[in-house]
Amino acid sequence: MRLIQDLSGIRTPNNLESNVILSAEHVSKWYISFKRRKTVALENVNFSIFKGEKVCIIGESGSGKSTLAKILCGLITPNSGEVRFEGKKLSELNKSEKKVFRMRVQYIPQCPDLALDPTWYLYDSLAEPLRIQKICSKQDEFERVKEVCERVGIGMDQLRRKPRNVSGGELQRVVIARAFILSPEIIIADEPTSMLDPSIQAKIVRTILDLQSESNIGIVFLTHDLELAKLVSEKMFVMLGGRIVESGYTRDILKTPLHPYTKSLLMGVPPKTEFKQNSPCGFYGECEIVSEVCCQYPPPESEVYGGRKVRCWRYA
Amino acid sequence: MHDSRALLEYNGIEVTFDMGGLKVNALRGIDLEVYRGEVLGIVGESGSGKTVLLQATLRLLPENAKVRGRIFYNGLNILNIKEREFKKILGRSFSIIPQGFGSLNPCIRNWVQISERPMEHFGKSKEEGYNMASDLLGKLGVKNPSKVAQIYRHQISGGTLQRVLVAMGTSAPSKILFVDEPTKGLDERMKRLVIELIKISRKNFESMIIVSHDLNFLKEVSDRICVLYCGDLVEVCYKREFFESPRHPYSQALLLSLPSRGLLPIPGESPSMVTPPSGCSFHPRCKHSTTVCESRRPLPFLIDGGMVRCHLYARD
Amino acid sequence: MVGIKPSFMETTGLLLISLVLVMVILSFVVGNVIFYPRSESPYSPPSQSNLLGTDDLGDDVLTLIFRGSRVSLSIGIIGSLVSTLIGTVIGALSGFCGGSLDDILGWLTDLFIVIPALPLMIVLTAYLSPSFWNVVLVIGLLWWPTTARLVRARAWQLRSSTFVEGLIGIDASKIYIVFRHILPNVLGVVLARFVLSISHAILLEAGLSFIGLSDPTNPSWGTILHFAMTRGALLQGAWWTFVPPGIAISMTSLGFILLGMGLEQRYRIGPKSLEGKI
Amino acid sequence: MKKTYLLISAGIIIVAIVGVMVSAPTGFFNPNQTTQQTQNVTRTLTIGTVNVVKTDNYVKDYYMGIFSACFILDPLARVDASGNIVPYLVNWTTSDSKVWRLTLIVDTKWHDGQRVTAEDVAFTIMYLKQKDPNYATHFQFVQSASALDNRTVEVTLSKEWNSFVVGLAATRLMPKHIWSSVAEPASYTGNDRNVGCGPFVYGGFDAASGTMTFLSNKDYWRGPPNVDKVILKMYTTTDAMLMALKKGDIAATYAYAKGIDPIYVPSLLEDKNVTMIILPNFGVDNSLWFNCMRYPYNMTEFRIAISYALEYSDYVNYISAGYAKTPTRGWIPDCWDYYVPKPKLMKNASYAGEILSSIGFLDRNGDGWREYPNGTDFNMRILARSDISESLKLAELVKRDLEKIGIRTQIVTADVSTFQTITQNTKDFDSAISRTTFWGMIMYAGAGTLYFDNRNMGWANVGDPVYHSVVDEIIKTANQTRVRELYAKLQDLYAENMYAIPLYWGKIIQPYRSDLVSGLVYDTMYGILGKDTWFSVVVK
Repeated sequence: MRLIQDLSGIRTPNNLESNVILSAEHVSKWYISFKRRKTVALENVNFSIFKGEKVCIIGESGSGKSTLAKILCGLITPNSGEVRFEGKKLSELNKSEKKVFRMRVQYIPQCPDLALDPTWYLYDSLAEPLRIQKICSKQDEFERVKEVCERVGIGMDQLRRKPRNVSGGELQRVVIARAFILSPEIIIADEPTSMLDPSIQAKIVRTILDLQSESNIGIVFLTHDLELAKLVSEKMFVMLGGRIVESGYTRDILKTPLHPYTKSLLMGVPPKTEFKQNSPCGFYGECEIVSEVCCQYPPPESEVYGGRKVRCWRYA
Repeated sequence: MHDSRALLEYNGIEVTFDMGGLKVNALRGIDLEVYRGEVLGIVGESGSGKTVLLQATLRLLPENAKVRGRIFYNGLNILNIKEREFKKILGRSFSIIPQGFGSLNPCIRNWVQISERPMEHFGKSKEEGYNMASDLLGKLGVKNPSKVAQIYRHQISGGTLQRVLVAMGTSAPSKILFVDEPTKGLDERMKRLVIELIKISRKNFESMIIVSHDLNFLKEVSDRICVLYCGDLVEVCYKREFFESPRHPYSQALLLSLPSRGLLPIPGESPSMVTPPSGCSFHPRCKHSTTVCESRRPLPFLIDGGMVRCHLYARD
Repeated sequence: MVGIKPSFMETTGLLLISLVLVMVILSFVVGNVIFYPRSESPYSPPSQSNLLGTDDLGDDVLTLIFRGSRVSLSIGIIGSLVSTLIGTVIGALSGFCGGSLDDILGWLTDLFIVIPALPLMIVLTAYLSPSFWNVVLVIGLLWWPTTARLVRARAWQLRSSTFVEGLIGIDASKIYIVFRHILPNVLGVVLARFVLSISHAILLEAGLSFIGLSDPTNPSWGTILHFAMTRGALLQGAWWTFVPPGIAISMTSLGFILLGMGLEQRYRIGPKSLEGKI
Repeated sequence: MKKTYLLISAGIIIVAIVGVMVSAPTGFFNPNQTTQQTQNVTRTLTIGTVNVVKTDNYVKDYYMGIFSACFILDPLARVDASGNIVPYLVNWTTSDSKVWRLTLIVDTKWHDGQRVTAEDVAFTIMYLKQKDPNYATHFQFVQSASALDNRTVEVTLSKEWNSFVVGLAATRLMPKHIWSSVAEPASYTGNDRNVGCGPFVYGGFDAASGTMTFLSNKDYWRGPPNVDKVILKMYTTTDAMLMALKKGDIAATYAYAKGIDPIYVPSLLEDKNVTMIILPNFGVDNSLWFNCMRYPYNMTEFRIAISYALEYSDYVNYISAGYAKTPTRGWIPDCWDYYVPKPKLMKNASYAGEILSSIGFLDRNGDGWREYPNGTDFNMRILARSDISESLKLAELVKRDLEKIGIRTQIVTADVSTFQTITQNTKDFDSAISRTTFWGMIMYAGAGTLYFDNRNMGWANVGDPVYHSVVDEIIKTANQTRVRELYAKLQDLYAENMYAIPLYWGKIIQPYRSDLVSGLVYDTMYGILGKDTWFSVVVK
C-alpha cells in the first residue's frame, strides 16, 4: 500500500529539462523486408525520462515498445531521429562516453531463459559486467556480487549452477541483479514478468521496485498489464502501431483515458477482426468514432493539458 | 465408485518420469471428477503438474513417463484401452484448443485446418467442411468468414488468428473440450477476446477443462476451480468460493499476489519436483505451518462439496 | 547432463573406437619388438608365428596394422581437429558478425563446398609432397566447410538471442562475445561434427595413401593397402595383406560415425528440452 | 546475388563441357592407314604395358618416344646381343674420332612415300641436339652435321669422342620434310607427326581406353613384318596387366628396359601357358648412391663401412624374390664382356662398426645412435622414388640395416621429376636409391660413367681427379684393347672407393603366352619390341 501512496506525490522539481537523462527525439525505425516492403516499427516517437522517474510503456505485442526499449539502450540504431543520453547524442558519443552510457543504462529482457549464456555459471554471468567494464578487483567483485545478490534475494550457492538448473523466477532475479550490479541510472525492463507465473511476478516486480526506491534510479517498465502499470509507474506512455498515442501521468490516464484505444484497453473490449491494413491511424479499423480525416492523414500529437499528450484527430 | 454426475473421473493418478535412474513424481495421486455441464479450471504454477494431467488424459506424455491409476470416461477406463480405440474416443469425444499460433500449419488453408477433424472423424465432405468452417468463423465474430477461410495463417491478424484457433478446437461436436493455457503470452485485449470466444463455444460441449495460471481469466470462464501445487491437488471448490474465501493457504497467497490484490509475493521459493518438501509440500512457505505439516502429508478433506488438502481443516 | 545414458549408437561407436585405442596402445608395447623380417620368404600365409601372415618384406602384418593404427588415428584426429577449428572460427565469425564479412566468408565456404575436394586433395598432396603433416594440412584445409555451415547457423541463431543482446548492452566487444560466448555454445555441435569428421579424415587419409600419396616411412592402413596393391599381393592371393587393413579402416570410421551421429542426435535435441518438461 | 551464382555455375558447366569435347580422343585418325589392309586374315598381336602414354607426340612423351622407336621409326644404329653398337640404317667411319662420316646403307622410303636421304640424317642429328633436351647428352660434342651427298653425312665433333656411335643407336631418324618447319616439336599436333620409316605405320591412339594401334609397313626395307597389326594396351597397374595376361587378353607384357617385378613370378608360374624369358640385366637393378661431395659421404672409409652393414641376401629374397644375385664390389654386372671378377659384397656388421668408430662416428651420449665426430647428432637421409614401391621397400630394408649399426636413418621420398632435379641438378641429398638401364650404362664413356661423373648426370657426384682422368681417356681412345683395360681400371676404382653400392644384380623377366605367340627375340635395348622380333614372330 506504501507504493500507491508513493505514486501520488509528483515531484515537480524533477521535471526540468536539465534533469532529463535519456530521451528519444523523433525516432523512427523501419525494416526493409525481403520484397522491399517497408515495415514500420516506430514512427516519430518522442520520449524522455527524468532522473529517478518510474515510467511505463503500455502496448500490445507488435506495438513497437520493445523496439523503442532497445533503441533507448542503444542496442538498435534508429533510421532517423536521435537518442540523447544526458543531453549528448548517442551517435556522437566517443568510446569512453559510450562505456559510461553502457554502464548507466541497463536492459532487462523479457524472457529469462536465454538472457544468460546457458554454458556459463551464474556467478560468472553475474560478474561479467564488472569484468568487461574493468571497474573492480577480484575481491571487490565478489563483494559486489554478494551485495547485489542479497538485495535481489538469491543465495550465493545458487550462483554455482548453470541457467538450466534454476527456475525461471530465480533466473529472472539473476538477470535483474546483473542489470543492477553496475549501479545504473536507468533500468529498462522489457515485460520482465510476462513469461512467469503470477506468484513469481509479484516477487520480481517487488524486487525491482525495492531496488529502485533504494537507489533512486529511473525505471522504464514495459508491459501490457494495466493493473501492473498502475502499481509501478508515475508516468505512462501508450503505444499503438509504432506511435505513442497517449502519454501523461498514470493516474490521470487510468482515470480519464482520452484516446479511444486506451479506452478500449481499460474497458476490456476485445479486438475486432479485420485484415491487417496500413491506415494512417493505427486504431482506424477498430475505432468507434471515426471521421473522414482518420483514414487520410496520420493524427498529430496534441497536448490536451499539463503534460497530457494525445495523438487523435478528436483532440487536434 | 462411479459418480453418475461425472463425465470424466480421475482416480488416483500418479505420473512418474524416469530421468535416467532419477524418478520424478510429477503427479501424486489425483482424485478428481469433471461433472457434466461444467467448466473446470485447473490452476497451478508452471511445474505444478497441470499440463502433465492434461497430457496424461490425452496420452501425450513422453516415453519416459509412467502413469498409474485410472481415468474413467463414461465409465470406461481410458488408460486401459488399446491405442486404436483411444484414437476413436480422441477423435469423436475430446476436442483440444491448442496453445499458441504455432500449431497452425502455415501451408494449409484455414478452413482445412478448422474442418480437418470433422472431415476425418465425422465423415464430412469437403464442401460441408468448408461451409462449416466459414459458419463457425462467422459465429466467432469474424467479419468476412468465407474469405478468411480461404487464406493462410500469415495473411490474417492476431485477433482473427485467435478465432481460427478456437474454431479449430470447436469444429467437431465433441463431449469435452480441453484448453491448454489459452492466454499465455497474450495481451489484455486478446485475453478478453479469448474469454468471449470460450463463452460462445461453451454451449457446444458438455464439459470443458481449462488449464491456466491466469486467475483473472479463470474467474471469467470457469465454474469450478482446482488448484495444483507440486503435483498435489490442494483445493477444489466453486469459483465464487475460491475468489471470495479460499481455504487452502496456498490459494490465499496466490490470490494476494495478483496486482489487483496488492502484488504480495508468496514467501519462499517454488518447490523442486525432484526433491519435493516432506509432509505437506506447501509447508515451507505456509504461515500456518506446524510440525504436523512437516512430517505428514495431509489427507483430502471434503468441505461443502469442495475439497481441501490441509491439516488446518483436518484438525477441526 | 544428469543421467542421460549413452545411446546404442554411441555405445557401439565407443566400443569400436576403444578397440582401436587398444591397438594403438598395444602397438607401443609389442610393435617394436616384432617389427623385423621374420619369415624367410615374402607373403607367407597366416601361421602360428605370424597370425596374419607376412607382407612382401616378410614383416608381420598384424604388427603393421597395429603400427598403422597410430598413423591412421592420429592423422584422422589431427586432420579433423584442424578442419573443425577452421570451420568453427569461420562459422562463428561469419554467423555472428554478419554483414559483408558473412558474405565473404559465406562465399568462401560455398566455394570450398562446390570444389570437388578429393581430386583437389590428390593434386595438392602430390604437389606438396606427401608427408604426415601435409596430409593433415590438406585434410584440414579442405574439409572445413560443412562444419563452418553448421556453426554459422548456430551462431546466427545465438546472435539474435537475448543474452547476446545483453552483452552488447554492457559494452562487450564482438571478439569477446564470439570467443567467450558463441563458441562455448556451439561446442556441442562442434564436438559431434569433430567426431564425425574424424571418420571422414581417416577415410580420406586411407584414400590418399592408397593411391600412394602418403608418407611411406610411416605406414598407415592405407599405405599397407597401397603396397599390397603395387607389390603383387592381389595377384598372389595374399589376402591377409589387404583384407585386415580394409576391415580396420572401415571399423574405425564406422566407430566414429556412430559416435558422431549419437552425439549429433543428443545435441540436436539439446539438453534443455530433455530436462525441461515435467 | 542468386543470379550471379547461377551465371557463374552455368559458365563453369559450359567450360567443362567444351573442355571435355576438345580434349576427347582424336584417336584412330590417320590418313595413311587405309591402303594397308589387303590380307583376309589379319595377324594381330596384342601387347600389354604399364608404360602409359599420355599424348602421342614422341618428342614430348617419353614412352611415346620408346614405342615410336620400336614401331614407327628406325634407329641409325643398333645394339647387338653382347652390347656392341652395330650399323642399322647407317655405317660410320672415322680417322681421328672427331670427324665422323655416316653412310646410309639401306634404300628405304618414309610412310608417306618420300625417299629417305642423307639430308634426313643430318637434319635429325642437328634438330634433336637443338630441340630435344633428351639428346643434349648424346650429341653434346656435336658441332655440325651436313649431307655431303644423297648417302653420306659428315659430323664434326668438338673433341675426340668414341662413344658418339652410342648416340646413333638412340637416334630415331626423323623426316626432314615434315619437321624442318616445326619450331616447337613438343607441341606439334600435325597429322603427319607420326610418319616414320619403321616396320609399322602409326594406327592411332585412344587415350580413354589406353590402346594404341600399329599396322604393318608392307614396304619396309627388310620386308613386311610377320604381323599385320600390333595393339598396345596400357595398364596403370602391373596387377591388372598380369591378370589380362593370365586371361589371354594380351599375348605378352612389355616394360622398357625392364621385365616384370620378380615378386609376380610365383603366381605366373602357376599358369602353364605363360612362359618367361629370363635374361641378364645389363643395368644395375638398384644401387645406393652416395653424394660423394658431401661430408661424411665423401669419406671412402665411411662408404665402405656402409657396404659392410647391408644384408644383401634380404634384397635378393624380398625385393626380387630370388631372381637376382648378390653383386660384387666392382659394381658392373657380370653379364658385360669387360666384367672383372671382384669379391662379393657381404655383410660384416661388426667390421662396419669398427670402421665407423675409427673415423670418429661413435655413440657418445649412449642413446644408441652414432654421432658426428664433433658430437652432434648424425642422421643419414636416403632419397627414394615415391612412385616406385620397390624403391621404397628397398630403402626401408637399407634403413633397418643401417639402424642396426647405429646410424640414424631417414627416408626422404620424391616423385620422378623432383628426384631427377635433386640428383642431377641441386645435389641436395645424402644418398639415393635408384636403378640404371642398359642404355645409361653405355652412354657417355660407358660402364656407368654417366651416373658417376659429376661432370655429367653424376648421381654419385664423383669429382675424383683419378676417376675423371680415366673417363677422359676412354672418351679419347679408339683402341678397343686399351678401352677394356680402362674399364677394368674403372671397376678397380668402383671396388676401392664404393661411390655407389650395388644392392642386387637382377634379371629381366619377360613373360608371354606361348599359346598365343612364339618367336619373340630379345633385344638388349628395346626388349621384345626390338626390330628382329617382327621377322621371326609367329602369331597363333
